Amino acid sequence: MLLNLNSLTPIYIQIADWLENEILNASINVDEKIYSQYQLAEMFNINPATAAKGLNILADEQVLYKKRGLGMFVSSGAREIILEKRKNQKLSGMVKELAMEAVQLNVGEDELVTLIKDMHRKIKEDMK
Amino acid sequence: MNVVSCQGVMKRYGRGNALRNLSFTLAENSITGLIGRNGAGKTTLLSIIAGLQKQTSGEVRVFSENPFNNLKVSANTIFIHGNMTFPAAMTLSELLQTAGSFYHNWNNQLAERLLEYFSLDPSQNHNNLSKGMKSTFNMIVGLAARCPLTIFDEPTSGMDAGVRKDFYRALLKDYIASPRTIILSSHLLNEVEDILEDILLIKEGEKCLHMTVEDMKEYAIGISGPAAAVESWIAEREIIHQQTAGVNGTYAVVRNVFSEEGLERARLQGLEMTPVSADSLCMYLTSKTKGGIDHVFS
Amino acid sequence: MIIVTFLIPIILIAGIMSVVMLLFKSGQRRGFNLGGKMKWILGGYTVILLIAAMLSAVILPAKLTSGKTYSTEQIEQIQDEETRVFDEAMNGKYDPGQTAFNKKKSWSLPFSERTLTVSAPSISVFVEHTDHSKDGSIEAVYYTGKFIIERIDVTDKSNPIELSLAGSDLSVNNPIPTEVNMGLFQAGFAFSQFSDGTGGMSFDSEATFGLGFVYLKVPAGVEVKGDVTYVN
Amino acid sequence: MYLAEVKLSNIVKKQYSYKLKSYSSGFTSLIFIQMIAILFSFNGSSMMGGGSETFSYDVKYFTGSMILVFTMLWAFIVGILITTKAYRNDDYSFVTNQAASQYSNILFLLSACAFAGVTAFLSTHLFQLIAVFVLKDHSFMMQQLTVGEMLKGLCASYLYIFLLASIGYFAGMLIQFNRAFVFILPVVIFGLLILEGVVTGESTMLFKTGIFFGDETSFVLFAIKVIGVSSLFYAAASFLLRQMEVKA
Repeated sequence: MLLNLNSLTPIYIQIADWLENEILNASINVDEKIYSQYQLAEMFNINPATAAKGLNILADEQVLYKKRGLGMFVSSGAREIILEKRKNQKLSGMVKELAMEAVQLNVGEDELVTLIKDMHRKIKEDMK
Repeated sequence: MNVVSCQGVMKRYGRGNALRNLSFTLAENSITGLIGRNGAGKTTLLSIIAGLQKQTSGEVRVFSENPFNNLKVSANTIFIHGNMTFPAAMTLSELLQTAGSFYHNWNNQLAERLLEYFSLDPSQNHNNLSKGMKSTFNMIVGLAARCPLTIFDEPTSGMDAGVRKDFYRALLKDYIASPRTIILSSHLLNEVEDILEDILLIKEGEKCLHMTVEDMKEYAIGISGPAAAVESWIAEREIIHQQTAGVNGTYAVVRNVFSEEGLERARLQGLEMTPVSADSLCMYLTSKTKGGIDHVFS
Repeated sequence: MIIVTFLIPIILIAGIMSVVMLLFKSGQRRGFNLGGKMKWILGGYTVILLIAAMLSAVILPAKLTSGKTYSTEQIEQIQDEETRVFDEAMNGKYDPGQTAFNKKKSWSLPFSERTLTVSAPSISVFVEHTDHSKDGSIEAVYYTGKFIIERIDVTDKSNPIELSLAGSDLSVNNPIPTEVNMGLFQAGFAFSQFSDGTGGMSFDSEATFGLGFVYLKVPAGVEVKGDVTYVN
Repeated sequence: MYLAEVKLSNIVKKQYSYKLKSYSSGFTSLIFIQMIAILFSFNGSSMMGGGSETFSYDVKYFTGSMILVFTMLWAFIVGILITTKAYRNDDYSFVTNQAASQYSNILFLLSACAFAGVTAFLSTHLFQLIAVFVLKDHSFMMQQLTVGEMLKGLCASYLYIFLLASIGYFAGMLIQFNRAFVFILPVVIFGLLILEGVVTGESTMLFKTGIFFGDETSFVLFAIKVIGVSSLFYAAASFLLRQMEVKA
């Protein structure tokens, strides 16, 4: 993955997102050691302090836990925490933007729901 | 521990002041970007930190010592700058060898591999190098010295884009391999911002901002929309920059002190909120007037 | 005048300075790419100089005019001794064992006349009568004092007088003029400053030309006419 | 954070060997100058002749003085040159401070002058060797020196050369301190000489300065004079250096 350095999202958030994805798609499993700030810095060509900030966000959310002197490891409930967070924050945020856009475009409530339902069905079919 | 600390530093040249009342500290093992326009006093400040020049007043401490004419500071600091000279009579490999004799942590293998990577002929004389190649060589010396305090003043001047990219990558990798305190001065922030931890922004010899890069990205917010709406919104706020945009439109940059709800309401009023990149913010903060170049023509 | 005398060294110094600066700077700043070759150039130069110094130590002594040098006191002594011997001879007393004058050339001339007329316009002639056993020949010896230039003995360089006997007339003529071009290697001022005698910056330019005379041994019965001095 | 502890003597040593390498091209000018001096020496420093009717002579003095004087001038210029910004700033590309720069400069001048002194001495022999082959109609004689005189002379040559280097170093530092000295120094020196000449009818100032060293027949006193005066110049130069900064 390449970071989008010009994106509105801060780099450390992008790092945290990327790590979450790695956990979700099981590249890193529970109780496995996650990348260090230096590895991340090298991978993404960023300052290690920025990378550390991304790691610390996940640690604060208890996706990761620290082992003194050994680094950070994936918590047992990591997947659930991430999914929950994404549902709450990301999804509701996106829905909000979607709704605002719909209001501006004069799209009715039913029409919007239908659009969402269709898209949901289509993606599910594609993934199969 | 603070590697560098400055308290009320002032430097006077003749009648003008190159630095005024500058105070800041730099922590150990960090990469700080010293950003400012040409003539802001970057080189003067770095010269004082490196012990080449003496401040007119104020206190400077490097490794808890006064850096001017200080052998210990000199031995633990390397200052790579544009006016750096090496004797023409010596070949590059002789120069590397000499550098190795001076610097305690010198990594000769790194120096030789970088020399090879950047296709510099070790038997060549420093004199015969082009401006960009000189910068490249100086940079190699600066990296391989692995000094606890490493200072690069506009290190990439004359380098082509590819070499610049390689340099910043090399700097980061070697920093990770051997953490130290690095100060990197540049007037082009966007080129270096990813590898920086902190930014020290100076304007006309004074400190403007000193914070982490991430904080800086959230420091300000850009608002654009119809002139009247923007004007009313930004009234009584700290305006950093303001310019006209399109017909009857205004783009303004203000301190980001808004809550989520506040921003929400603004959006509903048809105003567009955009983040301000660190690079643009530095440009706005260091410009002479709030309106930029347009001010001249208004 | 003063300004002119100043001008010459100033121009010289300025010239040298600019040459050195040019070389020094071009070597340093521009592509006067000596670098590694420097070692060889400097080493080569030193080796050439060392060889030259060794050669000169070997060759020079052979090439140099071998001459004895005298100190100022010695020169004075020599001069005093010459004067003493010469004065005594003028007073009729010649010491055959003297060492102040050296035999430069001698002639043995067959002679059977009763009188000898000597013409010697510019040189003293001393005459000694020998016993009859030496009848039939005249012995003539040219003695010369020391020629000293710059405290160096150059007596060898001088030519002897010309002597010719025609009948009873003996004429003594001046030697063929000798012209000597001498080159004197002096050590630099830093060397002469601490060597004995001569001061650092002064020159000792004295030349001494020894007297010369002809000593004639004439058989007892021969009468000698002319401007001569009888001795013993 | 590990900080390297350094000793001044150690850095002086490193700066010194760095200077030996980096200033080496300055020696080409020494070779050049000594070659020129050899050519000039052929002129013979003074000539005198004379003689009697039957014996005339012509003496030319060939001395090593010309080579020595040229070498002294070289040292003077080298002294000036190493104070210039380009050379001074080379020190600061690596570890140094003012004391280390100053001491390594003095060490460099000491060794450069030693090399210059020895080559000047050897050049004199080279000249003599060439002279006996080129001037064939001359009879050559040599002022004979004892080994002691030779050694004393060699040391004295070295001291003379070093004295000039010290003067040059001080003059150069003065010029670096304030550019105006480029004009002030020659004007004052030559001005005084000419003024003295005009006022008193003769210029003895330079001569008197010369005999302070040149008329000293005691080698020990001479050495003390040279070392003392040189030290004064270095002390003054180091005072000036302390007022200077390095411009990056």
